[in-house]
Amino acid sequence: MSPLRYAYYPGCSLTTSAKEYDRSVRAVFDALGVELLEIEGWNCCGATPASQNELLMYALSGRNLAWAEARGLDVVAPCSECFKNLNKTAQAVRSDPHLRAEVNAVLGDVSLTGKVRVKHPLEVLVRDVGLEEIRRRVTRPLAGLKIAPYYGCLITRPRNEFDSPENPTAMDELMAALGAEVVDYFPYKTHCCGGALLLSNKRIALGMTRDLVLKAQQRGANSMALACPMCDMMLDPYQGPALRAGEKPLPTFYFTQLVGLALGMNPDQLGFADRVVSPREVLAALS
Amino acid sequence: MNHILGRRFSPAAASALERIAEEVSVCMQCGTCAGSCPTAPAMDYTPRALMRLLQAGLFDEALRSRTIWMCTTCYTCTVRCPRDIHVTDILGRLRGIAIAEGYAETAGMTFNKAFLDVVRRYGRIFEPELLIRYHLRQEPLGILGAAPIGLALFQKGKISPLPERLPAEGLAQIRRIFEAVEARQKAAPAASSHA
Amino acid sequence: MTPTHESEKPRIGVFVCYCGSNIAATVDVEKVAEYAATLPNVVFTQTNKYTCSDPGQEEIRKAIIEHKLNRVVIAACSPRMHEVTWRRLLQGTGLNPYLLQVANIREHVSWVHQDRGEATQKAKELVAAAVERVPLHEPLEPRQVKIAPSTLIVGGGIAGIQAALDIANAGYHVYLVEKQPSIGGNMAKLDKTFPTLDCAQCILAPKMVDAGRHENITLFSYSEVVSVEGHVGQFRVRIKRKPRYVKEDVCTGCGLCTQACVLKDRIPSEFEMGMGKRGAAYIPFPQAVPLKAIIDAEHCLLLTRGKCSMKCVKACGPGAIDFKQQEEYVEVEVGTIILATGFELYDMSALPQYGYGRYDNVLDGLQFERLCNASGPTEGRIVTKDGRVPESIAFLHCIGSRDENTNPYCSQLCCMHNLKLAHLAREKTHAKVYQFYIDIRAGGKGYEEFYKRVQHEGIHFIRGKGSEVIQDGDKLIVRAEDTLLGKVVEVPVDMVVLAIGMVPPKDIENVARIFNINRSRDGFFMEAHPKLRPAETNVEGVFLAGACQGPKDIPATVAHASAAAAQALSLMSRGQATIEPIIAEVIAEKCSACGECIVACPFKAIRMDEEARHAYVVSAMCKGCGTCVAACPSKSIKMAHFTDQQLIAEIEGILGRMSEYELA
Amino acid sequence: MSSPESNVQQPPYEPKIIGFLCNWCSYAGADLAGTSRLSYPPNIRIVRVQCSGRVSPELVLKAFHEGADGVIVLGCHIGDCHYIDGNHRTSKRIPMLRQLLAYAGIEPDRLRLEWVSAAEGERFATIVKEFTETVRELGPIKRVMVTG
Repeated sequence: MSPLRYAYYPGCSLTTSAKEYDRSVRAVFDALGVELLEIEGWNCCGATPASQNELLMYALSGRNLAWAEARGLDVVAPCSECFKNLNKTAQAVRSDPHLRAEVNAVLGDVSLTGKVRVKHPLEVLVRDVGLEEIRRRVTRPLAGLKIAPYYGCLITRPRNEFDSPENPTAMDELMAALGAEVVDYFPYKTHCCGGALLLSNKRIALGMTRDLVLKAQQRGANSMALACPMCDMMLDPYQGPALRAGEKPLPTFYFTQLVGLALGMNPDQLGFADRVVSPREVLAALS
Repeated sequence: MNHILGRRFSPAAASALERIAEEVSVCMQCGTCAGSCPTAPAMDYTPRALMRLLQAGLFDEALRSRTIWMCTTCYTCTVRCPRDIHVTDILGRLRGIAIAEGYAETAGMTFNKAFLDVVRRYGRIFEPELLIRYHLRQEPLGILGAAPIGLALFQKGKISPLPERLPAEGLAQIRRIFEAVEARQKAAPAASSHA
Repeated sequence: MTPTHESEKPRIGVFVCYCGSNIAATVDVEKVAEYAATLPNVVFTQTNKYTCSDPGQEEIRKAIIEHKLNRVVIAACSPRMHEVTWRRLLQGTGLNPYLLQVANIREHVSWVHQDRGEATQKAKELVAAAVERVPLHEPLEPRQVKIAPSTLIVGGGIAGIQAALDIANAGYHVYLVEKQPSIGGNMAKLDKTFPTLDCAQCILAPKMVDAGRHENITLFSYSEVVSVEGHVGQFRVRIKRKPRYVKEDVCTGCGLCTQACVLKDRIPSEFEMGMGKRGAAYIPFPQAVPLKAIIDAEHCLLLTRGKCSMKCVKACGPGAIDFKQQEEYVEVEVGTIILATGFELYDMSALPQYGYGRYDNVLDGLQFERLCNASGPTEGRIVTKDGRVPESIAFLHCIGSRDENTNPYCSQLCCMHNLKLAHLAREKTHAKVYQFYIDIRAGGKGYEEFYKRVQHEGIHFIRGKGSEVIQDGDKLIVRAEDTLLGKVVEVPVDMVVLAIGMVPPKDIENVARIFNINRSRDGFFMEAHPKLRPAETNVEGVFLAGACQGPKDIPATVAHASAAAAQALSLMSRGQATIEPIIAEVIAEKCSACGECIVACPFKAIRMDEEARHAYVVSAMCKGCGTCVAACPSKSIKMAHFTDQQLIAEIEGILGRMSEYELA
Repeated sequence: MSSPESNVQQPPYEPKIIGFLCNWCSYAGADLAGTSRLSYPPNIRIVRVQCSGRVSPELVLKAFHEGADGVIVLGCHIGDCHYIDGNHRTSKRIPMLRQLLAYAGIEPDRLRLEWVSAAEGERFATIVKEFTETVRELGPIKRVMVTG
């Protein structure tokens, strides 16, 4: 099998609030021999606000995709919001020639054919690298971790050939491959964290987050795996405000941090220190 | 038709609204969207009711509604709609029209505007400026509420003190994109895209 | 009767149809007729309000005789509609029926184009093409075939049984082939039937018994059709009889083997929809026909592992059990075929949000029927998996129907079925019963009345599709919007029943191929005409009965089945049918005996005459596709009624007129 | 095309398209498009054959020779052929013919093969729309060197 190479789109969050996601993705992919070429001069995909202007969203996302297409590479985007926008753009440009023309007209000096594919790191690990390979590489099985795999809403939506939008299983399989105990987190695994409303409707947003934490604990989880910086914002720094007095916080991790841990990497290298909800207790349970 | 039930819409908005009305014409009002929506209970019109407003041509009410700003864009409604209506995207487009047509500013509206301004300015997002721009208009004290967490994040190096700027020519491209989109949507509304 | 006509110079009559306003609204019919009059060989033109009507046909008949027409062109609806009718008309006047050409100016012109000018022009060209083609038509003699006085019926549900009895009672022989070990189909699983609430078994069982006993019915249970050859009147059918490892002629159906089986009550019962258990040796259900035991090769320890104490063999007095049984093949010849392969339930586990197959007390409509049924796994007590009598039950409509993500069509019977189940639930439990619906579709005799009756029984109707079901402790929360209140509701219940979504059986594609018939977009078999020929197919002599043609409830199924039976009977009582003489013929002197055609023919209907060194067509086997004509390098095969000359004349007619118009 | 009497001078280019449709699937599909009142450009003229397998190279070339700007052959989907596998041969024959056309200096895209079932009225209308556009863009056929 020829070595895997992708264009890498970190997205704004991964340079700031989600930097440990960025670190762990790079570290894990490197360890698994997957090459990531960061898109030069990448720009914001427009995130949720751009949903109010699809053409703008397609263009902002398209500019990044064009770089990858020009180099014949597929794109890896770890942030669910970015992934959704980039993937939606690639699909739309591929299937709708009129839209393609319009987006290219707006892009001006670069242009898109839509042949580029956009993948979430979860897909790359589970489908391209493969669970077998990962199982083989595990040196520190995550026995003792009872993980609620939380996908959030966007990885498989609105349409995605990679996993089910109602009951995705890729992260369940991945965590199991790492030797962790995976709690059945359906249907909450795809429920919304409320992140999009954090500023505008804080109370509602925090309520949604709290529900996710309590449900995971009811299912016997002692930790949660995440795949999205927005979910992380809600479930790590804002978990405190979300919970009520006396409710026990639930350590959460980016799923790539957990993969790295199982592959025997040094926790510091994976940015465990950057977590707000202290993981010390659960990690202690590990060894 | 750019004169709908007493309110005058710009040609761009009018044609966008017509296209939306056409898309939702197949809605059978089953309510799957509302029953699937995490925030529907907090909306003034459920997503299903909003589709009905659009079918009835009551665009002004639809654009005033809290509903379009309560959407978390989780896409559950879109995934489940038995008539394959792209509810989430339609709500998004309505948010755009509400802003363009100068509807009363909501928190969500402030946030979206501030966000896109920052993107236009730096090509990437820069939280501190985003937060400041937001809180200047919405619950100024809120920023204090956010402060402790902001501080925690800052200490963990999760908020950068300085914006990440794109290289000059990249920034120029971004601005051109914004201008081109605006120009197009002013000029030929019908051309503005639909997914 | 003046066949000499045909040898004479062509005298063409052109008849252009208004079809009320169906054609006239977009095509200037009079102009088309005027134009036709200017075309070569056309000696008479006429417009008719309805060419297919009695007066319309009468006018044509008169014209043919008065004007000594020897060729006829009719510009009207699709030939697939009335060509046969008009051929008969020609025959009545003594003209050979094949001296007719139909120009399709309705389906292909007036109904698909708006611009009157364009439509009229196109109509003219199609008429011109027909006028160019028809002089080259040759009189053909329809082939007469005998219709064997027997019918093959595939599927032993209520549709197959009804059709079988109708035909058998008329004195014709029926071969009834059922895939399952017993006939009875889905209806056998029902408790009561709407709207009259009579017990399904009580009305079905007697029919099953009749079918099993009837002197004119040969029942092949646990069997499948593997191939069909021939044509209407003479179909040769190959049937595979799967081994049931029990000698049918010896087994008395006493059931001792089922009691003795080591795996007794260990295997989910298909008949009980997995709600009850059976052994590897079992009888599908008490009223099974034939009432014979069967040994399930997938589970039987002896057949899977080669080791078992074989208690069943010891238990069987008459010694009916025979593990050496092999599958057998039977060949029968029949004159007609009726497909009654029914439907399957949509698999709701494909919709995780409803928890079917995940939560114990989320059931489908048939599972709930089994709970209600006195001979079911709970002797008719409606209880949850853990034995509680439910205090509340929610029925969700349209799961797997009316949904672009699953099946776009309405399964038709689920509304009434859900209402009936709701009634049974109230009758047996006094539970709080909810109906989550989009629209209640109660079109049918006594249906709306039943709807009203059920409303009276204190059932809560919530107009909104159930969006999701979430388990919370031992409650199931149904989330939906009450669209009439505009409020999202979360209703805790003890049991959720998902409406039946009807889908074609998994193997329907294969069946369609074996019998060579079309399927409509919904995947069910396609009828010959949506209104006028609902029980016929595009293959003469093959008919459709029941839900294999589309979702149907019991009354509709029975009516459809009897219709199919009547169609088959009318063919068989006539004793013979004419099949189109549209077949290929090798022109011996031109044939170079290269054998291309023999390879090309899908029906192996072409052979080589080794002495004379030329190929020849076995006309009885030729179906007239013309593949051989296209394959023949020396152009020495002639396809009756579709000769190169005829098709080329048609093309010239069209394009010739086009260019002529260009010069205008 | 407006009717002849309406204008005398040369009308604008309207592609002439011949469609060979098999009786069992595609012709029925075209009929369904009619019964469903789906509109499509009037340029296509339909010639009915029993099976797409009947469409010999001669017929296609003849159509071009007589001045067709495009020829479309429609048959049952593979596996659904009323004559078992008549359409298999068509699926082999047409690509060959396209090469031949190219060799004769005619754009291969003027000849197209598609499968349309009796249930696919919409598909039929869409295909006809697309093909008419394709041929319209290709412009009038060069009469030269086509031999029937």
